[in-house]
Amino acid sequence: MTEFTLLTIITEDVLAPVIEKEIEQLGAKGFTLTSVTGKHLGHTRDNPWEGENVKIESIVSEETSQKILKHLQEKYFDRYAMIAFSHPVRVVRSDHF
Amino acid sequence: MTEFTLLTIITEDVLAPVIEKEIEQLGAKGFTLTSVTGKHLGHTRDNPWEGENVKIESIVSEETSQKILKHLQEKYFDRYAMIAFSHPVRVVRSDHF
Amino acid sequence: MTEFTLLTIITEDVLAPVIEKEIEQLGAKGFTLTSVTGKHLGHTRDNPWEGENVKIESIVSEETSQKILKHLQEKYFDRYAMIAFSHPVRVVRSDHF
Amino acid sequence: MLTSLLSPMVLAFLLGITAARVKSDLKFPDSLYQSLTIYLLIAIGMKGGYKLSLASLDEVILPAAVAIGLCCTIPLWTYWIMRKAGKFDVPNAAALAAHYGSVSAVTFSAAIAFHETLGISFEEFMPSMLAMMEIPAILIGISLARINAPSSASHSEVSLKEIARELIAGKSSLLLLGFLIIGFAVGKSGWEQVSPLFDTPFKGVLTLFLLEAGLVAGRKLSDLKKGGLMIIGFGIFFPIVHAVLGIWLGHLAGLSLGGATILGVLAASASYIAAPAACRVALPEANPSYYLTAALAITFPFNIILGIPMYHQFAEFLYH
Amino acid sequence: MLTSLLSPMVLAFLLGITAARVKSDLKFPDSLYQSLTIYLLIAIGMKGGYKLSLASLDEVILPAAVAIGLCCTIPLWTYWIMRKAGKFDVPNAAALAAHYGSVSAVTFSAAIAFHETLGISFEEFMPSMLAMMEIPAILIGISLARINAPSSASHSEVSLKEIARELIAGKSSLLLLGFLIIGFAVGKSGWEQVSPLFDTPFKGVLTLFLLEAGLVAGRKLSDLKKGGLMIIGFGIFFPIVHAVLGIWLGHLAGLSLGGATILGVLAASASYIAAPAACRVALPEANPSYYLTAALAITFPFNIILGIPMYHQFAEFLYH
Amino acid sequence: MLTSLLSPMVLAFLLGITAARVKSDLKFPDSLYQSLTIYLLIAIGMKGGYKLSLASLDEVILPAAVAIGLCCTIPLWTYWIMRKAGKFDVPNAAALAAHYGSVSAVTFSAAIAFHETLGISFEEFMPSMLAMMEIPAILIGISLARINAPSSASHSEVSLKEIARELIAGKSSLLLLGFLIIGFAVGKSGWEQVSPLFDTPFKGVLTLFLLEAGLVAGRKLSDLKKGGLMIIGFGIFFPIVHAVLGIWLGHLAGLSLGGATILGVLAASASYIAAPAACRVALPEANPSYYLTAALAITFPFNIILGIPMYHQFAEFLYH
Ligand SMILES: Nc1ncnc2c1ncn2[C@@H]1O[C@H](COP(=O)(O)O)[C@@H](O)[C@H]1O
Ligand SMILES: Nc1ncnc2c1ncn2[C@@H]1O[C@H](COP(=O)(O)O)[C@@H](O)[C@H]1O
Ligand SMILES: Nc1ncnc2c1ncn2[C@@H]1O[C@H](COP(=O)(O)O)[C@@H](O)[C@H]1O
Ligand code: NA
Ligand code: NA
Ligand code: NA
Repeated sequence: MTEFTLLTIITEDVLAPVIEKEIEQLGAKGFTLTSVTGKHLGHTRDNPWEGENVKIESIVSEETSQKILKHLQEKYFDRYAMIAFSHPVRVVRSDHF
Repeated sequence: MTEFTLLTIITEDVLAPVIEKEIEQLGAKGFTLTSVTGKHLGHTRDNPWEGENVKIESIVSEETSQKILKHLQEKYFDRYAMIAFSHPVRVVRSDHF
Repeated sequence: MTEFTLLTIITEDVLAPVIEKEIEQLGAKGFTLTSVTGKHLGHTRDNPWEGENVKIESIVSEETSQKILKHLQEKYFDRYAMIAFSHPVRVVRSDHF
Repeated sequence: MLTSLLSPMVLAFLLGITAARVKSDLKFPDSLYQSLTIYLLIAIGMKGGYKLSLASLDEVILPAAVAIGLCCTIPLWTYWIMRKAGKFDVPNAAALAAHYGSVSAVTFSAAIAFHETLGISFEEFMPSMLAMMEIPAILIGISLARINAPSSASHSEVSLKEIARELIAGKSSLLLLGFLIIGFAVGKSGWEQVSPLFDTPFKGVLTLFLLEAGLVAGRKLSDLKKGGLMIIGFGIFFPIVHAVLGIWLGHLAGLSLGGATILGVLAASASYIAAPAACRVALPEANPSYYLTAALAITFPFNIILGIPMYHQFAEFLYH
Repeated sequence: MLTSLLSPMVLAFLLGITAARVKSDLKFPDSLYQSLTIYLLIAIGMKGGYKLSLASLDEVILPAAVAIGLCCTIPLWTYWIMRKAGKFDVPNAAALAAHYGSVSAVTFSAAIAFHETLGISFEEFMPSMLAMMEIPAILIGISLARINAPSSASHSEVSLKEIARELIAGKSSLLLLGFLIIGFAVGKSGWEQVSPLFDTPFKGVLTLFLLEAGLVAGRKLSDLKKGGLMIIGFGIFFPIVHAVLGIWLGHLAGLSLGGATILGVLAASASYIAAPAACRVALPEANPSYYLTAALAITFPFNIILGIPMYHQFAEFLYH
Repeated sequence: MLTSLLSPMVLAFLLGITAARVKSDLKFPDSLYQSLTIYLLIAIGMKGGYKLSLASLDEVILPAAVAIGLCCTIPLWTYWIMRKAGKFDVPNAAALAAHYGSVSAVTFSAAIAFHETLGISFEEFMPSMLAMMEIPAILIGISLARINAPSSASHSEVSLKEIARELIAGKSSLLLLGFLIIGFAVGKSGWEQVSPLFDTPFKGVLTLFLLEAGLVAGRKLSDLKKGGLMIIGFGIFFPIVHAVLGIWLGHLAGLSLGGATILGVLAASASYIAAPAACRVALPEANPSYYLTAALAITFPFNIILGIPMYHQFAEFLYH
């Protein structure tokens, strides 16, 4: 078993298509998407009129993770509802990621 | 990148509104909600007649995490379907959490 | 708080019933299921005509985790869309898992 | 009776039970279940409100008094019998009392469809009885648990006032009462604007809903063992007694044969939308295996398949 | 006017607002909301296309010119007034301009239902105006922001062409335009095959949709404070001015009283499907609290409850 | 033929394909797709059952024998041709055989709508043929793979009996067969209770479903390259051959022109609900790119747009 990084991004659902494309360009070979709702400091995102959130999870090398985080920070963090975090995971087929 | 704790609570969906309020009172600045189904020792929770589960994830300081876990343990663990666990994550904007 | 392993399996939704049964037989006492969509190397799984994915999460002992991973690797990895990974988590009621 | 058994609704319900027993992968998406529930509550409420606007206060007042009386007293003796004869502890007896005192909108709809199919007339304001009977029994059931609870257990409890507030603002009573008022207010022209959605296809939607209800009831059947023979017995005994009582009181209150039967069905039915949710939050010590199994796997199928035609027979007997 | 207020749609909208204010747990599943949206857009488009196929080019050409004219100029003065009188910064003024220039399919549907209920005739090709007026204003709004933006801000921006492409391929315009064409092509026999789904129950579905709209608008009401008095004022001022203008120009273009009123409603309405999504992506600096609150919590309820009957009064006054 | 191309269903399907090609964000929520599927299967089954109850056994027996014969033999030669001419390996040839032997409920519905629109009568018990033809071919396809597989590959395989059980309890056959029986049992009065939901709006719902089908088929079109010319050729060759055969045998079995055409369509159609799910589990070595592309991106659109009117022409030719 090898160690990779599981990078999680939680953000506005309108951004999902753009972000998917960008993380692929930055080196992610795959990702998994979950529809979620959320709240931060009283601001709720839980209905389709005003917007919901999406959770994008991607298993990448630590290096790619850093690259993606840097990109998100520059382009999105001030202007959109978005958080991102990561932690190490052990994967089985390392050539897959 | 700073380390925080990602606390995950999986419990009955009827409890969601109460728990959200309580973890906010105990110091969580935000959380993310996912609709899930689950099973434990033969007991299935996967339809709206009998109830489904909800996963509440919140990135908090380790201290807040402990406080929330203690609260949940006292108030809910014997009487409701509920599990809770945590692990460290690296986040980017530490002032956000 | 005790350490257990959170094992995550992301795979095709048609497989979900079989895998649930098998991980229970291999020692998992419970699991949680989330409907997700995903993409890997250009191959998208995001609609009910062609199939979506399911995320199965189970908190187990490290030993059980290894046993399940071995089983999945033998039976499914070549032939189905499937990834699996794990990381340690701290749980509260250790007799529960 | 055969006519009733051979209705599309009852057959769809039986198909649902069968599907669950043979472990079919047939499953309604949650949002379909929720959408059907929203539809049924709006449709029942709105038609009832419109019909209520055509009735005179005189006609309604006595049946309404009887309906309120029923749903406030049923939980009392249900609790008492469950404690004494059933040997249930306080929270479980109270939860069962809440469920049997409250009512089931789907059982009600099946009774309406039964009468319409057989061409038996009934007071069309009956949905307003449904709306009135939903909440009081739940509050009474929860109060019974509070009053009889050992004082130590109350430390983290939700206040009764809070529960009352949540029940009244809860989706089922909000939709029922809200659309009862809307139906009352809009008059004939308003009703005709929406009846192609909320009236014409009603029985078809009910058929869908009962298919799903059958799927869930069928899965619950495997819990019968856990509940025990006791639960099966009570799950049939209470509806019969309550139906007889409801029909008899409905007769006294001047309802027609059809109206009295439907009041009997309301008394006989057990809630499985509002009551389980409220009890889960307010009476966590009560075991859902008891109240859900009783309401969902015994009383509900019993009423849908055998109860309604039986109650109708009884009403025939009483009225002729 | 009372007739209008007592329609099932308006009452369902008010019930939704009430439910949100009393913090009811009533919630439509997302997929129900999306399904209702798909239904409404298809139904509006298809009926409009079919009716358009019955009209002559002569009848349509002038009203179409006026409609395009309106949706291309409304964003210009809205932007200007928001900048000068409202003191909004460039992105916020531009986003508001995009919203008020574009149109709301649900407000349009409510206006149609209003006219049908009162038995007032109107040009049945009006849905084609709705389809034409949706996108141009959004592009103009976004362009206004680009032109007036300090050049430094443009580093990571999506190109206008890309936005135009996405808007035209976007679900609301694709369904509206696509089914406008389909309705136009299929003729009477084709339309009659699908009208039991897309026409007969339309007002019932609209009632459901407005219940959900009320839930969301009601929740948004708590944001009014953040938006401030300014937003409330503009949210009522703009629709009135645009409605008057639309009705007057519709009159000049030869529309009937009903047709002109509906054009006025289109001008008065603010988009909350296509515009918010486009602005969120293309104008991230604009604050949704402003444009969503204005469009959803002020202009939308105002039009549904008071605006439509008022605009009708004004048209009556102008035409007689 | 133009009439057929200009039906709302076919145009909605083309719009869906277009939307997918221009990368529209139009997307049906999953639960809407699932709800529409449940609706279609119930509606087809129930109406078919009701009509079957009006037919005599004599009329049904020969067509039923032909239908069973077709769905049991089609997979045999399909497998053989795919192996020999197509050079496909065992699992892929078997999976294709399963798909082409089984049937598509939506293609069937489109054929029904085609005939109703043109006013051509047909035996109304045809849905019972659909129900019979769904499963056998899938089991035969999977058996072919088992028989011809190198013995080593079988270590972790699901047993054929288990697969048969799952197919019969599977949602599509359970709903079709279940409601066929319900429709058969309820008679005229029962059918009329639910026909406002399951019959009147049927073509509208089919239009919605074909829009979604077009979206998926359109996206699949980009996989044509992977499948290769071979797949395109077979995807058009098989339905034509099977249709001709079905119509000819239907003629011999005494079906009317319309009935024979519909039997031809059933033979020509390829499953994309039950078969893909079953093959994915039972034949994991088969590549979905082949069978899904063939069934979904070639045969399905071909049948909907060109096939049905062509087969009708052929039947006209055969019968006159
Ligand atoms: N502390 C947190 N823990 C978990 N999720 C969070 C937290 N803060 C924010 N989120 C999620 O991230 C989304 C965007 O947050 P924000 O950028 O603060 O608007 C929220 O809607 C939540 O879904
Ligand atoms: N070992 C486990 N791994 C993952 N999820 C679990 C596990 N045990 C329980 N759960 C989830 O927690 C819910 C409540 O569990 P319980 O409190 O045991 O009824 C279940 O319905 C599952 O969704
Ligand atoms: N690098 C990755 N990160 C996150 N999820 C992934 C990754 N690769 C694959 N997946 C998920 O696993 C599913 C199956 O992948 P595959 O077996 O490659 O077809 C995909 O559809 C995704 O949902
Ligand atoms: Na009752
Ligand atoms: Na406008
Ligand atoms: Na076939």
